[in-house]
Amino acid sequence: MQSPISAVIVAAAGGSGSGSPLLTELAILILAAFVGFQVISKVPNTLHTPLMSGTNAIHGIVLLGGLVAIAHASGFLNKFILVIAIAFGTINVVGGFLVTDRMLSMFKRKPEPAPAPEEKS
Amino acid sequence: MQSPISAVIVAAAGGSGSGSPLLTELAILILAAFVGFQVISKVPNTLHTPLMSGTNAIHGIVLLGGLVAIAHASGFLNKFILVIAIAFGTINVVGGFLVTDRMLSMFKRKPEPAPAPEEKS
Amino acid sequence: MTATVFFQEPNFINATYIVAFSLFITGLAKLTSPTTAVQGNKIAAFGMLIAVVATLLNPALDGSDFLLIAIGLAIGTAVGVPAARNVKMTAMPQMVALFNGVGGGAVALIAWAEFRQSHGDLAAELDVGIPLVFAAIIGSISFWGSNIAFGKLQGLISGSPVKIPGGLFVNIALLAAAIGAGVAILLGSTSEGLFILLLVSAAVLGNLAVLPIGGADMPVVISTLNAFTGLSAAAAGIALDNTALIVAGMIVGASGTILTDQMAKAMNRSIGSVLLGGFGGTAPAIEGGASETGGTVRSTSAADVAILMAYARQVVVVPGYGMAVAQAQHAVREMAKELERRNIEVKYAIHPVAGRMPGHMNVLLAEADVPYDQLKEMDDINPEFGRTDVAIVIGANDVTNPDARLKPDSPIYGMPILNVDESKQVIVLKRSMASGFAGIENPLFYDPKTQMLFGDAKASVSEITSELGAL
Amino acid sequence: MTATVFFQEPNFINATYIVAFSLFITGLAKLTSPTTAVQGNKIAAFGMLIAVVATLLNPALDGSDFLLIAIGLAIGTAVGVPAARNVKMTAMPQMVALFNGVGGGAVALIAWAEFRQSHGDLAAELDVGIPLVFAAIIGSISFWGSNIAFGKLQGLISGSPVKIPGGLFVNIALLAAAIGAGVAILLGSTSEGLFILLLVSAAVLGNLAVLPIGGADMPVVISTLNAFTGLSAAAAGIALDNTALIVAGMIVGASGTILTDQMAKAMNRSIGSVLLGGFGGTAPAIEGGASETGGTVRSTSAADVAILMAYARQVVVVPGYGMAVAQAQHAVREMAKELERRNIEVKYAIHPVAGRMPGHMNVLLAEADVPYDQLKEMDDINPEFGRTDVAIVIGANDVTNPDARLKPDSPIYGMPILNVDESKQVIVLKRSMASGFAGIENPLFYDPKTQMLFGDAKASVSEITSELGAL
Ligand SMILES: NC(=O)c1ccc[n+]([C@@H]2O[C@H](COP(=O)([O-])OP(=O)(O)OC[C@H]3O[C@@H](n4cnc5c(N)ncnc54)[C@H](OP(=O)(O)O)[C@@H]3O)[C@@H](O)[C@H]2O)c1
Ligand SMILES: NC(=O)c1ccc[n+]([C@@H]2O[C@H](COP(=O)([O-])OP(=O)(O)OC[C@H]3O[C@@H](n4cnc5c(N)ncnc54)[C@H](OP(=O)(O)O)[C@@H]3O)[C@@H](O)[C@H]2O)c1
Repeated sequence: MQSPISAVIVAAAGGSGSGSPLLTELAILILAAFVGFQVISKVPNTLHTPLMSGTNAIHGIVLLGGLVAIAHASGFLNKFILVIAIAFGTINVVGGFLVTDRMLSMFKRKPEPAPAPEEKS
Repeated sequence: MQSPISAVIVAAAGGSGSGSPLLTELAILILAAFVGFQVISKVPNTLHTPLMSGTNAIHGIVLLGGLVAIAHASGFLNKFILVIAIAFGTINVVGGFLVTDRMLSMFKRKPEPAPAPEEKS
Repeated sequence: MTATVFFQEPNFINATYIVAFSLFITGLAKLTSPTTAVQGNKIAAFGMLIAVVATLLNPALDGSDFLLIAIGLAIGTAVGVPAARNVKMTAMPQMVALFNGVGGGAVALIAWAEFRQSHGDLAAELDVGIPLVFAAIIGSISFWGSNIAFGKLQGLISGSPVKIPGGLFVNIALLAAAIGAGVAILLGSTSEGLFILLLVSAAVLGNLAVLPIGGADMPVVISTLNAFTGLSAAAAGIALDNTALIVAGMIVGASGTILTDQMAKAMNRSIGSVLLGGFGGTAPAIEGGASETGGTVRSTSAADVAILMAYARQVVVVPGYGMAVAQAQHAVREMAKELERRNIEVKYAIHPVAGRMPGHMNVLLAEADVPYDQLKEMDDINPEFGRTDVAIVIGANDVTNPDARLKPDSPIYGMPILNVDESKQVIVLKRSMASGFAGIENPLFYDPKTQMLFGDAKASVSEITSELGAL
Repeated sequence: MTATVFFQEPNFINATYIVAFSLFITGLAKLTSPTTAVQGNKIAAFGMLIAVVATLLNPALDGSDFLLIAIGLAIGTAVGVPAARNVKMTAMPQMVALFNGVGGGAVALIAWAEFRQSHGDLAAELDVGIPLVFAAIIGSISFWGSNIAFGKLQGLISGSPVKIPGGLFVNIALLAAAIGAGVAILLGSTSEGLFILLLVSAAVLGNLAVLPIGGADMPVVISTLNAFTGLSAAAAGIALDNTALIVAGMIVGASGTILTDQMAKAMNRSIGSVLLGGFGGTAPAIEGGASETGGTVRSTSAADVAILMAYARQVVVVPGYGMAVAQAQHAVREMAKELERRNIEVKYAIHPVAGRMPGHMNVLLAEADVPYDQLKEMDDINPEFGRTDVAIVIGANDVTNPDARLKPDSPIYGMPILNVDESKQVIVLKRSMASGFAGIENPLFYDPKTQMLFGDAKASVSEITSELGAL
């Protein structure tokens, strides 16, 4: 797998290309935080409650953690714990998205009174 | 370096924890694109020219590429190419930030006529 | 079988995760406008679906795993779907608390299972061990804290602050115990007892931290715990090397933090003072005694209110927490229709923290089919009160309190309020002279322009509507 | 020496990169407001500094490397600093083009050096090889394209479109050649000739793609190439496994794309039609002949303009590309001061694409110390023209053309314009009846309310100012 070029690069960087995977994950983490801040700071007050429940649904992604972990789990108790975790995660996901959808679909779509805000301003 | 826990996880994921480094970099790339879109779409028209030159300065980061590459470069021509690359990158960085600063510092800071926009709206 | 093998490759699964989190971000971005919000939520849900499906492609899953997963998914769906379908709009805060809690619980359980699976050996690889310990502590706090918040809002536990002897000191000790156990594990201990101590300390901390906070402050608490669950999910993602968890968890962590901050700011309080507790519950203590202090109060009847409104040109409805309690939103919509039939202009003045959640009033009124262009935000409606004939305050209190503008020593001084007192006539619908969430007097009720219509908001509004019809 | 060793660890260097790109993002976010923009730029520059310093900690660098690096840095600084210090504000577009070009050139050179260093063996590891080939092609296009753009704007090359025989076909063939060479290399060829063919095809493509585009369209081109350089930097980052390059490059790629789109939109054209060329250069062709078509033109003198303005209550200045050409911004500021001394209200109407870069007018007027709260954006000033006594158009043309509102077959129909024709009197300062960038007639000049003051804008404005002083 080590071609001349990557060997050279890795050597140059002092042993490991982009540092430990932990650092790469840290980079991802920080970028995600910026995305979160940027996207959410644009949400109008009106939508705060649906937003709260929408983001709430998104952290139901922990369900994936249960699915990944159960693949390598052994023993009754471990599996049992993870089934509960999966059930919890599912409640979080399914309930969260459904309830958000219910709330949002109640916002009546009427033509906005003011002309659509100018894109360039 | 392989502890029991990571061995188990890696096995479970089918050979490699978070896939190839390329995919991790792809994730970073896409997050960066979202950040770029989100941040920049908020910039008012007035600041477009300084913005253009500011982002221009930021891609002067290629200078780093030259610095990394010269460490493992051998032979006159390779080193020569990289010295030019470094010079180019430096022009991009130094010139870009300076000129942006010049432009921006000309924007007179007077109290805004309208009350500061409501944070929550 | 080559196709299956390709789909089961970790690279394919991880590429799918990138697509999934891109969909989350796109969906959230679309939540910024009411016209695209429904679609945004669906996009995010679709992202979740493909993330789950991709994870199920993992070749390490065998038949018995799938059985267990099916059981878990079935239980979760059986609980989650009816809960989400049947919850009343007024009960949203506690529903969100519940969903948030189970998310945190899932993180804590996964961390526990991973600990057991590694036979307690977290010390060997700290970049897995540290996030796992963090996830366990935060997840456990979030689970128990959210449950208490749910209990308080649902009325299962007393909404008023429960004073804990020792208070802050006990909480710090519990946190220290949880962290201490975590550090011991990371330094090499493989004792499961320690891990359980960690989970239990965090659990007790979650309980004790939320119990002393008044029921009315719960939304801020839930929002904080929402951010916590997000962060714990991100930590679990680092431990499990799962990009989807890292990105999605962190986005929620960041957004929950902003939301908490905005809610606290709109209430003119610091997050710290909310979380240290006590404030939200002083209201009941004053309740009943409030009417004794100075000023005269004019009480009126539904018939008089109907006449007053029938001759108005513009009526502004100012809803508050009481409308949610009385579930009067549909009755309010009926009243507005009756007014509009008479060519009277009706607007709704929505204070950002009216009710008990940001946007609480918007959601309730949207449920009652009030078009959202009639809902005016505070900054838009405040200049209007001067030319408003009748402002009808339905179960709102603090958000109309002029002391916030006028009395520097008032606890809510500086909070932006609806300037209801500038309109020509003010009608206040509430059951008594009791104070609202902040537990303070409201001089608006003693204003000569103000008339009180005592009684449950829903009953009073319906009565006004029928009086209007009879005119 | 332990400390040095710690700092030289790749983990430390990479952690620094994370800090660096966080500073870039924070800096860019602060560019959203004029009050924080200066600080934002400094924050981003600081991020760059620590990224460079961290990279220099790389233990693989030896003494001779440092010498070479020092030479490179010195040359770059010696060229970049004076260029940035001395450039005139009116020459900003070409300066940005130049800085952008060298960035792209650096990427292409790095890719070339890496190719040579690997002895041409890019096939073995495609996740390095593919981004490297991409970086080489895009970097080379960006370098040469930017240089042509610079040449056109600086007047070194004719600004009018240079027709290339074969046009689009030749460009497609060049792109195919570059990609073909890249694919051959990725499939296993180690011939350096192929790589040079790749660079040269891309270089010729860069030249030929930009040559046919009129000088006035260059900002859109530069913005596109800016995005290109960003993307090529990100690709180089993937090849070199460098997070800082990936993130920073991609952010610029995304922002350049948005900016290009906004510029094209504001000009009511598609990016495609700009990049396919030809349009921007039709202006000179019509020049001189424009005044022949119908309508009468009233010419006036500086003294008359001064009297007209002296009795106005509100004067709106409408600057355009001609103000930039004449460098009349300081003279305009003087005139405005003279008017303000007489208690006449002066506002500036800034069209988003007046001049040849977005924000061009803002930068020029800021240079002349005009406070930015007097600069009104199009949507804010348009309702004002109705109550404006005198609108003085200084070297603007297309952005005031009423045909955009009224004549559906006009090439600029649909473009939002400044409704100068609604004010009571219009004064137009330009040198002739020649058309502007879009190469079309402007009926405003034939409007009975309009008077033309012919001559160089700077001279005309100065004359008006001295007439005003003499009144
Ligand atoms: N929105 C948020 O995000 C949020 C979160 C946490 C805290 N808060 C706080 O909550 C408060 C919100 O202000 P608010 O004006 O909406 O509410 P409020 O100040 O809490 O007052 C609600 C009033 O409604 C009346 N009420 C209760 N049940 C009723 C019924 N069935 N029929 C008629 N009236 C009824 C109560 O008086 P009676 O008992 O006399 O009927 C009470 O005074 C603010 O202090 C805010 O800071 C808001
Ligand atoms: N801002 C951007 O981002 C951007 C980018 C690319 C293209 N564009 C395009 O550029 C145009 C900008 O409109 P604009 O109204 O600012 O400019 P314009 O339509 O190009 O007109 C400029 C006018 O200034 C006059 N002028 C030139 N030199 C002069 C001098 N020394 N003294 C006095 N007058 C002088 C010219 O007339 P005489 O020759 O008769 O003096 C010309 O008609 C739009 O069509 C826009 O789409 C803008």
